[in-house]
Amino acid sequence: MSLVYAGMCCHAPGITVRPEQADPELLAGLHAAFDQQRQAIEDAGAEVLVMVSSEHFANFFMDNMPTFSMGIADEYESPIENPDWLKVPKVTIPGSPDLSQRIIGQLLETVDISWAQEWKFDHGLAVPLNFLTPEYKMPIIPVNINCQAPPLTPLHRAWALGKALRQAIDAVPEKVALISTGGTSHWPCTPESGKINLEWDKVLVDQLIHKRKDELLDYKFQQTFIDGGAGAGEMRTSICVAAACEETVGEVLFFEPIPVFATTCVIATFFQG
Amino acid sequence: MSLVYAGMCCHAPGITVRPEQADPELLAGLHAAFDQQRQAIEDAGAEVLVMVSSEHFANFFMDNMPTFSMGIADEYESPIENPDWLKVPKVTIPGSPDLSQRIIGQLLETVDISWAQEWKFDHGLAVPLNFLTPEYKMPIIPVNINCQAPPLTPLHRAWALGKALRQAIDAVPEKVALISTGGTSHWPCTPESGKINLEWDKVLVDQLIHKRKDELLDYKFQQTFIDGGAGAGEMRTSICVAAACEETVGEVLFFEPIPVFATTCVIATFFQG
Amino acid sequence: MSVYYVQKLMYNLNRDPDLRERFDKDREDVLSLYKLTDEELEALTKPDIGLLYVMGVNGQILMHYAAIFNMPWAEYLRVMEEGLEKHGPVRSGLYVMSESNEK
Amino acid sequence: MSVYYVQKLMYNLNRDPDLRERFDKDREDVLSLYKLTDEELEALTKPDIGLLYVMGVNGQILMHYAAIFNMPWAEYLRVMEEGLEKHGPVRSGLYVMSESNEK
Ligand SMILES: [Fe+3]
Ligand SMILES: [Fe+3]
Repeated sequence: MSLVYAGMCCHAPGITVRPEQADPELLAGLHAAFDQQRQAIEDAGAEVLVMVSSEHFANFFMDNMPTFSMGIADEYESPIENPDWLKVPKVTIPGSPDLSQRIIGQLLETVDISWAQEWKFDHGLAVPLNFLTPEYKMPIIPVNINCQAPPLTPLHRAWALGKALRQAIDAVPEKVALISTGGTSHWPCTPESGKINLEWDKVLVDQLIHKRKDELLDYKFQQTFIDGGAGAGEMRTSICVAAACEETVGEVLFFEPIPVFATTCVIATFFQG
Repeated sequence: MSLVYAGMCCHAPGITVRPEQADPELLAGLHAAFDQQRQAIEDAGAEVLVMVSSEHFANFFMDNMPTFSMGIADEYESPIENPDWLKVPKVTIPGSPDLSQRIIGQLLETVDISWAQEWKFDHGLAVPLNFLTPEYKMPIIPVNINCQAPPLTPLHRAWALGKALRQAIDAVPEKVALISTGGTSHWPCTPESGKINLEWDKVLVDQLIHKRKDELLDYKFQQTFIDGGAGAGEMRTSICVAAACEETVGEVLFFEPIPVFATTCVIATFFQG
Repeated sequence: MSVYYVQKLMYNLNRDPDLRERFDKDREDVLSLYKLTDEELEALTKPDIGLLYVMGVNGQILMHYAAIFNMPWAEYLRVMEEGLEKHGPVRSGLYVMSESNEK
Repeated sequence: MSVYYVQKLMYNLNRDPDLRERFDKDREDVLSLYKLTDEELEALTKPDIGLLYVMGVNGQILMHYAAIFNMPWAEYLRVMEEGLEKHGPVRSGLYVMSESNEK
C-alpha cells in the first residue's frame, strides 16, 4: 500500500498576505496545525505529494477548461501571483514526471483527465506548500478539479477521481501523500467577501472526516452557492481526497473561522498509513 | 429520438489539396459518396452536426491536453491552415452554444469532457465540412478525442463517450447528426507517409459497420501503431460514433485506397434515423 | 459568450508579462486585440470595475485587473457595491445566483 | 520533457500570426523566448528538419515548421530519411515504435 498520508488544508491568500491582522492565538494554532500536518507527511515517509486543488484561472481558462487535470512537468513555477503581495518566495518546485505518467496511465482507465506539461502554481497550492514543504524539495504533482467555471465537475465524478487516484497510487512503489486544499464557505472577490457560514462548514468537515459519501454527493449546485458562496465549489477537492480513503475516519487538527482570512481555516487528517 | 443520422468519413488534406493527382474515377466516386452523405444528413432533417474529430495540434497541446473536448462557441474559424494551400474557403462557421451546454451538462455525468469557447477547425474538420456542409450554414459542434499525444484516450473510454453522446443527444429536442472523421491506416508526415494497409482497413471498417464492440476495443496501442501508423490512432473517433448507434448495422458508401491521398478513403453510414 | 473576451484579456494579462508591459504602455493597443463590445471596451478602459462585475466577470479574474490599477482591496469591494446600485443586478455568470444580487 | 519547447514553439507559430511575423523578421529573437538545449536551438535555426524528426518532434507539428521555410513535400520526406541515416533512430516520442526506425 503506497498511499501513506491523506488530508485537507486551507489555502486562503490572507494566511500569508496579512497574518499580522489575525488573532495571534488563532494564527499560532493554524501554524501549529500546518506544522503537525507537515510532520505527519514527513513521518509517513512520503516521497511525493499529490496536491488536489482548485486553481483560480491561473492556468486554465474557458478556452480549454479541463474537468480534471494533472501536471506532468519536471518542475513548476510558484507563485503566479506577485510574490511580494502573496508573501511567499518565488521558487521552482520539483515535479515527478515519470510518476505522473504512470498515475495518469492508470487514471485514464476510469476518468478522462487532461494532463499538462506546464503549470504555474497559484495561491491554492503556493500558500499550503509554504507550510507543508517549506524547503520546496518534496516533488509535487498538481491535480486540478474544475470548481470555478460552470458547468463545474459533478460531485460524484470528483469522488470517482479520488477512487481512481487511490487505486493508481497504491499500484506504484513510491510512498505518496495526498492533500486537498479549499472548500469551506467563502465569497471570494465579491461584495459578500468576508462572510463565513460556520454551521455549514462544521457539517461539511464532519461529513468529510467521516467520509459520508451519500451526504457529500447530495450537495446541490445552487444551494451550495447560496449557503457557502462561490468558494464552496472547492469542496470538490476534499470530496475527492475523502473518496481516496473512504475506509478510515479522519481527524480535525484545526477548525476556526478567521474573519480576516475570509473563511474558516481547516487542517484535517483523512488517512494515516 | 433526436439522433437522426450517424456516420464516418475521411479527412485527408490531399482530398482538397491535390484532387487532380488522384485517379479521376476514384475521385468522382469519393465526391459522390460525400454528396450522398450530405444528402442523407439533410434528408434526415438534421439541425446541428456534431463532428467527432482528432485535431492535429491546432488547438490542443501538451500544455493542457484534453482526453475529450467539446466546443461551446457561438462560431468557429476555419481552416487554421493556409486556405490557399488547403484549397477550402476561409469561413466563419456557426456553432450552437446553447445546445453544446445542454449536451455537456449531460455528458459530465459519465465522462469528464473538457470544453472550449474557442476552436479553430483544422483539416480534420475543414476537409469533410467542405463536402458535407458546402454552404457552411449548418451549425457545427466540434468534439475532440486525443488520438495524437500519448497517453491517447483509451478505446473503451472513446466508446463510453459515444454512449454518453447518444444519451445526451436523444434528450434534446433538436435533430442532430453525428459524424466521425479519420481512423484508417496512415503514416502522416513521416518517412513512411503514403503507406496504406488495405487489409487492416477492411477489417476495421467491417468491425465499425457491424459495431463489433469486443473486437473494436481489443486493438492494442503499439500493434495498432505498427499495423496502421500513427494516423490509425484516429480510429477512436469512429469507435465513439459506432458506440452511439451500436444497435444498428451500418453501410459502406465508399471504400477505396487513394495513394495520392495517402490513405484509404472511407464514407459510411452508421445509423439512419 | 458574454464577457468571454473581457475575461480572456484579464487572464492573459495575469499570465503574460510581455502583454502586461505592453498594456501598461498602451492600453488601447492591447484592448484592440480582443473582440469587445463598446460597453466592454469602455468599462475596461476607464476602468469601471463595478460595471465589469455587473456584466458578469468572475471575481477571481476581476480582482487581478483591479490590482493592475493598484486599487486597494476596500475600494475594490466598494466599487462592486456601487456597480450594483448604478447598473443593476449582475447580468451573467455565477453571481446572478448570489444573495447580494437580489437586493 | 524532451523536445517539449521545440514543439511548443512550432505550435505557437502555427496559431499566432503576430509571433509568426516576428519569427520571419528575427528568428533568433523568437527562439530566445523558449527553453531550448543547444542542439535544439541549432536544429531549429538551420533548420535541420531531419534532426528535429530524430529528436522526436511529432510530424503533424514538424510539417508546419518545414512549411514556414517553403520546403516542398518531397524534400520534407527526404530530409527525414537523411536525418535517420545521419543521426540514428528516433530518440523519443511516438516514432520510436515505427518500423523505419528499426532499419
Ligand atoms: Fe480558492
Ligand atoms: Fe488526421
